[in-house]
Amino acid sequence: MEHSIIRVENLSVCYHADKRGSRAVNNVSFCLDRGGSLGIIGESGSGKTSLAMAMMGLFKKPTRVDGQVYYENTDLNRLSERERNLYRWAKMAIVFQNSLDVLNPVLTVDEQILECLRRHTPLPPREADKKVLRLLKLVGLEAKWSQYYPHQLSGGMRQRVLIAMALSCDPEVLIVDEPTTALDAAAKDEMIKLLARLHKEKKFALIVISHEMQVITRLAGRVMVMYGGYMAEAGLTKDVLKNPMHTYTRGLIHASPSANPYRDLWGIPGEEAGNSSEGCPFYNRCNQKVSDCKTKLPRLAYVGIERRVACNRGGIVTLLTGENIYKSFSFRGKTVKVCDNCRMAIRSGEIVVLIGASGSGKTTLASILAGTLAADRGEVLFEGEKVKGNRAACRKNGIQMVFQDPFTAVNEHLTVRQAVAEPLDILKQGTKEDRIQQVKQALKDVQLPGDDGFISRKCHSLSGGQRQRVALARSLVMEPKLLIADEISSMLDPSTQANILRLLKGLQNAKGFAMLYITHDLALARKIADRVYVMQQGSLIEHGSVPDVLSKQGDGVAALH
Amino acid sequence: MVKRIAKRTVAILLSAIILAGSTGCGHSTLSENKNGNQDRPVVVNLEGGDWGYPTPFSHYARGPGLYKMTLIFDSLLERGEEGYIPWLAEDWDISEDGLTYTFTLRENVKWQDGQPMTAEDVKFSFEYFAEYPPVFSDLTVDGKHFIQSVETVDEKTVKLKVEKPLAILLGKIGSTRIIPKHIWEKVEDPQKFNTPEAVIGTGPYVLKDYIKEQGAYQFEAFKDFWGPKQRVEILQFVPVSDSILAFDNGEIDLTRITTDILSKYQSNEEYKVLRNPAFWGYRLLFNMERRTEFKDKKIRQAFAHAIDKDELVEKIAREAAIPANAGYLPVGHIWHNAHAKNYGFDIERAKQLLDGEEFSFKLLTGNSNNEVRIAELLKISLAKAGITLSITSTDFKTRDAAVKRGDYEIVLNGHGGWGRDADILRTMYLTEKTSNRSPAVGGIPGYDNDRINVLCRQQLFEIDAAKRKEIIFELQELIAEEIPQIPLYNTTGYIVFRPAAFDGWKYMFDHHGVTHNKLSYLDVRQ
Amino acid sequence: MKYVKQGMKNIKGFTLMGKTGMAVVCVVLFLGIFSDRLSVHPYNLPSGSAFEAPGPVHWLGTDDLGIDLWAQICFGARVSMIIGFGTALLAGIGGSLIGICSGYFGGLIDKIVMRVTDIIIVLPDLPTMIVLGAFFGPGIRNIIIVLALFSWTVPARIVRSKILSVKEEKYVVAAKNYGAKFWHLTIRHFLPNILPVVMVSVIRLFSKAIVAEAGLAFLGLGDPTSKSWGLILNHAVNFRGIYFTDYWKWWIVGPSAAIMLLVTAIAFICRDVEKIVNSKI
Amino acid sequence: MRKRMLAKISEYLMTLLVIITLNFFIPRLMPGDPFTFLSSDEGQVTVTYSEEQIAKYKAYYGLDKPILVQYTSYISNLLRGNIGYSIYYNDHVSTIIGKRIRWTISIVIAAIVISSLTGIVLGSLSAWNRNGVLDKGLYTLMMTLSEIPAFLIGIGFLFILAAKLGWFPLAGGMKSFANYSSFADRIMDILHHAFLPVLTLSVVRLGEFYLLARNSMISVLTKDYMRTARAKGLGKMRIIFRHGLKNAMLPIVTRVFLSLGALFGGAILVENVFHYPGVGRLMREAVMVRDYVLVQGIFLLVAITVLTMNLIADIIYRRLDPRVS
Repeated sequence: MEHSIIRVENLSVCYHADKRGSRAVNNVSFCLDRGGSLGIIGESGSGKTSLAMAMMGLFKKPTRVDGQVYYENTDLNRLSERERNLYRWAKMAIVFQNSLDVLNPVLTVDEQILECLRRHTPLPPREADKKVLRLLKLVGLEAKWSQYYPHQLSGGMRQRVLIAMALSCDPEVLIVDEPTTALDAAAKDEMIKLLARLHKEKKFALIVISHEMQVITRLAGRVMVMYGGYMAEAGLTKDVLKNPMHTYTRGLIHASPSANPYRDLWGIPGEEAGNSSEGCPFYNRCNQKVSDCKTKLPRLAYVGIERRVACNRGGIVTLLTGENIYKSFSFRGKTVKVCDNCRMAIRSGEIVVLIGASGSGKTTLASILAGTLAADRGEVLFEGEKVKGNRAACRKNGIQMVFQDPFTAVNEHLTVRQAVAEPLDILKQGTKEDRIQQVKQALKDVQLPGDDGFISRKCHSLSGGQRQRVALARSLVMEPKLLIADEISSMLDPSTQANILRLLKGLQNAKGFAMLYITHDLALARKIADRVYVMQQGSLIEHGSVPDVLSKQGDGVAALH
Repeated sequence: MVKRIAKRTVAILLSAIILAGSTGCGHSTLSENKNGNQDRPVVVNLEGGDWGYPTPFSHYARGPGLYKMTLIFDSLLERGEEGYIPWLAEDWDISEDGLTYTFTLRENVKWQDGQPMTAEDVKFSFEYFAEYPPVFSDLTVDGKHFIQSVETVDEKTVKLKVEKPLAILLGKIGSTRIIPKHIWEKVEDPQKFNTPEAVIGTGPYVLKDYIKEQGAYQFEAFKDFWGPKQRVEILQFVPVSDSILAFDNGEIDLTRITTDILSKYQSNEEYKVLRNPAFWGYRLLFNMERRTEFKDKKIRQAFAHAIDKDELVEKIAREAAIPANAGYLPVGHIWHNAHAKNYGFDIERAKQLLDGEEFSFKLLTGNSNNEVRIAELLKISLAKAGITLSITSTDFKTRDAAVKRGDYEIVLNGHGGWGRDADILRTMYLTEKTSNRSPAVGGIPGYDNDRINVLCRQQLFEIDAAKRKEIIFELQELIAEEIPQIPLYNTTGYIVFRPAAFDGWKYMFDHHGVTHNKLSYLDVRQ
Repeated sequence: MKYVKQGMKNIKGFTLMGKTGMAVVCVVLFLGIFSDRLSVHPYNLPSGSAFEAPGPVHWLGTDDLGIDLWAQICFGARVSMIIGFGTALLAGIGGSLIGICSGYFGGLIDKIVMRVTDIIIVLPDLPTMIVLGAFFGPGIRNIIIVLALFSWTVPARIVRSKILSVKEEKYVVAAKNYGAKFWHLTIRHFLPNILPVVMVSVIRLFSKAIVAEAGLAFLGLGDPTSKSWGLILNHAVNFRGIYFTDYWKWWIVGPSAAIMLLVTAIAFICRDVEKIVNSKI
Repeated sequence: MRKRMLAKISEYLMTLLVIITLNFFIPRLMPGDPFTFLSSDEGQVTVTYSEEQIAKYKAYYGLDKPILVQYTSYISNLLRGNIGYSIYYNDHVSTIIGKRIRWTISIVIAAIVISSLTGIVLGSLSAWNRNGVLDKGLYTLMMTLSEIPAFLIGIGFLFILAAKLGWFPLAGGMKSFANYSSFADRIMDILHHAFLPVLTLSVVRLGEFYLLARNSMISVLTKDYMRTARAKGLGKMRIIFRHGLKNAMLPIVTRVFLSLGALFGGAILVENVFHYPGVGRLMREAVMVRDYVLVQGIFLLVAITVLTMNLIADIIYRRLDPRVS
């Protein structure tokens, strides 16, 4: 790491250290090469700005900062304020988040830039004056603005002034905090372009702090995801975006409009809970948590080249894998290969859409994965266990399947209560009251009335959509980790179909289960899928993220269009 | 910009403070060698205060401004320790009928601007004052100008004719200030005449400096003064915050002190203490129009019995006073009648007089410390006799206005002049039905006693002093019995001075202030 | 009730100084309320000879009339408290109402109110005091009215500026959209917002009034019969030559200590309240 | 812009007219008149005018006319720049005030400058070391100091520094009738006399400025631009003064000018204690003796000062804060 210009090791920030206050930054380490770039992303309150402040050494008592910030090989945190001032701005500058107060309201732009030059450079006054104007020009501001007061500038102009000010002493490291807040789309774009250009020209090491995926993707080669003061994941921006390893990262990506041009946006459910020092900070919101996570703090560990993730389960786990599945049916002597060497992996909390024309073997594959049909060859593993028979289905947190035909899915002679509670009754889960409670909750989840009148109705009096929802509720009472939905909406009218789909996606987001959704509808896939498998004549011919796969004009996909 | 100014101001202030500190040290050494030199002219410093430009027209009505003016302006007669003494007039004569006053003037009297003083000046002064009454105008009786005419008989004789033969005129004429004709004859608005010329008189002192805002006066002995040599070369009145502190610091040479600190000075050779005559006092006035109960003599007497004057003297005046006489004229007064009735403190007697009835009255007082304290004590002791007082205190102008309008039930009032000519009894107790005199000057609202009225008028016209004294004595006895108002106590007060600095302090026969007496500063022993 | 509870909770948040201040104020209140029972001697009658030094009989000595000073201070606590409370409440409530109207209605009313505050600042207090004295008769009430007259501008200005900012808040705009009238807005939205700042300025006014009353007494403008602390002090300070006697050691020190203790205590309470208020904003 | 200025000025003029009117009527509503003296201070004397004299004086000063006539003639005299002739003091009001005002102005300005500068420095120090020992100590001290009644402080200083230690003169504005050897001597003497009044006034005002400066500075210190300044690696002094104080100064400067406006009222207690020849004491005396003309004159002066200072405060604030235009 000799060539890295800035190296942060185990940096922690603790507010109100005297009163055992909260930690805003926890053991963060990273390094950055000369001219490199790093993005720091996270929701608000995740400690990004605190990290930047700590790097600049701007905290004062009672806030405590631990760990080291090495500039080249000097630990800045050990320097006195006076010595540290030699590094500030001259070596390492920061562009603070834009606010009305970020510039001193009673000093002109010129004065505020000039004082940096005066402090850190030996430039004679006249040269300094000229330099201010050059700097303003550099960030695209006219010279006249130098005589203005901050309140007379627009938000974008203020941002530019901040950048000009930060670059005034030609720092080696530039930290940019939320450079695009409060800017409109066009200005945002310009700002990103400006920063990218400056980075290229000036060759400083750039640290971009943002909660916007777009900013990070366009400005930073590497990215670090922060949650609750911890590093959740780090890696090359490309990789992380394409294949997030932390459930939090995935959530961020799902919530980012720029990463999801077609798909609906879904935020990460739940709020950040007060982070206790032990246990995974993301515990409350994670959809693949295990009991260990509550007590064990995950460490950031390498899971690949340049890729680290802090998860007790080593990143997003793969719930279900199907390896080399072969299945053929003999039909009038002819053997039809329905599944030909199919491989599939479904990770926790994601929606995988299996798409293909009718008769391409989708339902067969789904049945094999669910364990209702045995494969000829190959194996299906659910959470590392072999799926065989109903082993994965007959338990809570297992695999549940919802079928295509609503009318046959539910016994129409049963009451709603009986239908939904059936798996519970079978498994003899809890007392009667508990079951009714669970039934009611499940019905509520699927937006059916949970009152006594409704649950004692017979299923045959229900419409198709209602029956489908009852079926869904029946699956939900088992709290599945994987829900396989086989064309569940194809037999419904468009409106009901839309309702059911939204409901399903909402449930998935809220409950955090993974879903394998089988359909032949491309548009629908686009709306909900995290990943897509395309099946054609028993083979999975394509798979990947929606835009990737669907933009490829491969044969199989073309056929679907 | 602001910063630069601030910086400069800091510098200035800092230097100012440092310099002020250094003069602070210098000051004390300076003042030490003040006393040592005997050959130096005598300088006397007294408590100052702005009392106006010392001309007869523009000194202030309140306070000792009058006595600063008299240092400059002489009158025909002066008030000595025993009575009137010749001053600008060497001799005088009153005609048998009491209507003509002839004054023989002293020769070689010079104005402070070098001009000789003549009989013309005297004539002019009386005529001028008739047209423009000065602040202290004594040329009226009952508001009427009593001088009929003034003539100059020759260079040094002036003859005044008066309207009526009254007993009290000599003092009034004699104390009228004489002003230079050659200066004042052109003055049409004497109140606004405050050039240096306005303070030219024949008196022993010349006004050297007057700083109005500081309240500082400096008088210097007039070299060509006709009369006794001035013992004090320079007389200065300087501003003082607390006169006792100032005296202790040597800033002034005389001060009033209280009994509580008397011992500090009495035992010390360096100081001398004098007790003032009791010519200043408090009295309690009843408004008998407002509360007709007061027309009953018994109630007034009950009041007199229920008030513990000795307690007042002890607690409020801190023993520096004497209980006042029911007959009004205080003990030190030349015509004080010691046989007039006095009311001892006797609650039982008061209750008897009240016949078991209970009363409640409103007492109006000023807001000075002592008045409020007196009111408190009165309330306490009267309560024992069954009289409830509720006290209202206002600033003195409000109180005076209320007194003038008769808008009160009982009022507490304090003033000087108790040693003046016994004619004050007339101004105070006479009720004249014909004139609508203001109660300010005298009279007790709603009170009318024929005998008192008769005696009051009688003494005014009695030119024979011995006979007049008899009338006054009778009047005092009558007043004491009637007790239409209650004199409470007359302050004596103590003054202390440093004999080493100056020891010529003397009293006038009718006044309590040594510093007010211009004879104090003159060598009049021979 | 709710506010009382909240107030109690807030007192817990006081610093040590604030709690001490609170205790002092409580003690003074206690003195004022039970003044007649706390002292064996009457406050208005001599109970000893003049100028007795502090001792077992007269704890704080006696004054020139021989009245017990401890009794006077107890009773004076009542008078000073009444003056403080009266002025603070009158000026606080009146000023706040005027401030609300001025801030809310703006325009001409606002302009007039602002000019009136200008006038009040330059209005000569001495003659006004005397004029009011003539109208109302002198006394505590008069002093309270005058002090209130000269101090309502402070809360009025504070409230006005607060209202100006609250008025722009979206919830007020929304409430107005729903048709809320002035009174509704005042009670629902304005009062809770201004209450904390008003409280701070009322506490300020309280101690200002006590000190101002003492100052007026010193200038001879108080109500000399009221026996407030300022008056006791005034009597003492105006006693000629007091510095040369021993009397000042109890006669001046006693009431000045009482005044200073009370106002300092209030100042500390004020500081804590301000701190809490500011942390809430 | 011009129109707004005009509106503002006319507003001020209206206020001034109202004040002048109040100043005319309020003194005249006071009970008593300038010529009635029935009592005197203890040991003092007074001249009691006869009714005839009073009538003569009233006619002389025009006080016998109907009050509205008096009012209109007062206003018309004012417009001609004539503020009248004092009834009691027998001099032109302008002369009387003129002689006194410099004393008041100089001690008040000196006191405000000293107390505001000290207050700002101490307040900034306190804010910078917030919750430190220094801050807590200063805060407690100032809090207590600002609450002590002014006259007590004055009496304390008078007693200890002037009477007991004899460092300073007891009263007055300068040594009376001293022959100064040089101009510098004279200045020294004036400063020496002014020291205690200025000190008292400064101590009285100090707490206020300190608290204001501290609060203002604390709120400024939490502002984003202060963080920016620190991040820029600027020197501590530059951060405190250039960035912090310049912002924190805004309310302080306003207060300084408003305090200057309250000049005469503020000095009254101190002038009384030290018998300083200022306007404050004159005002009290004028009220006491019902010298209507002088009372009007002084209050007019007070009103004009306050309004002018308000105006200046307004203007300076606009100058200092570019956000207000």
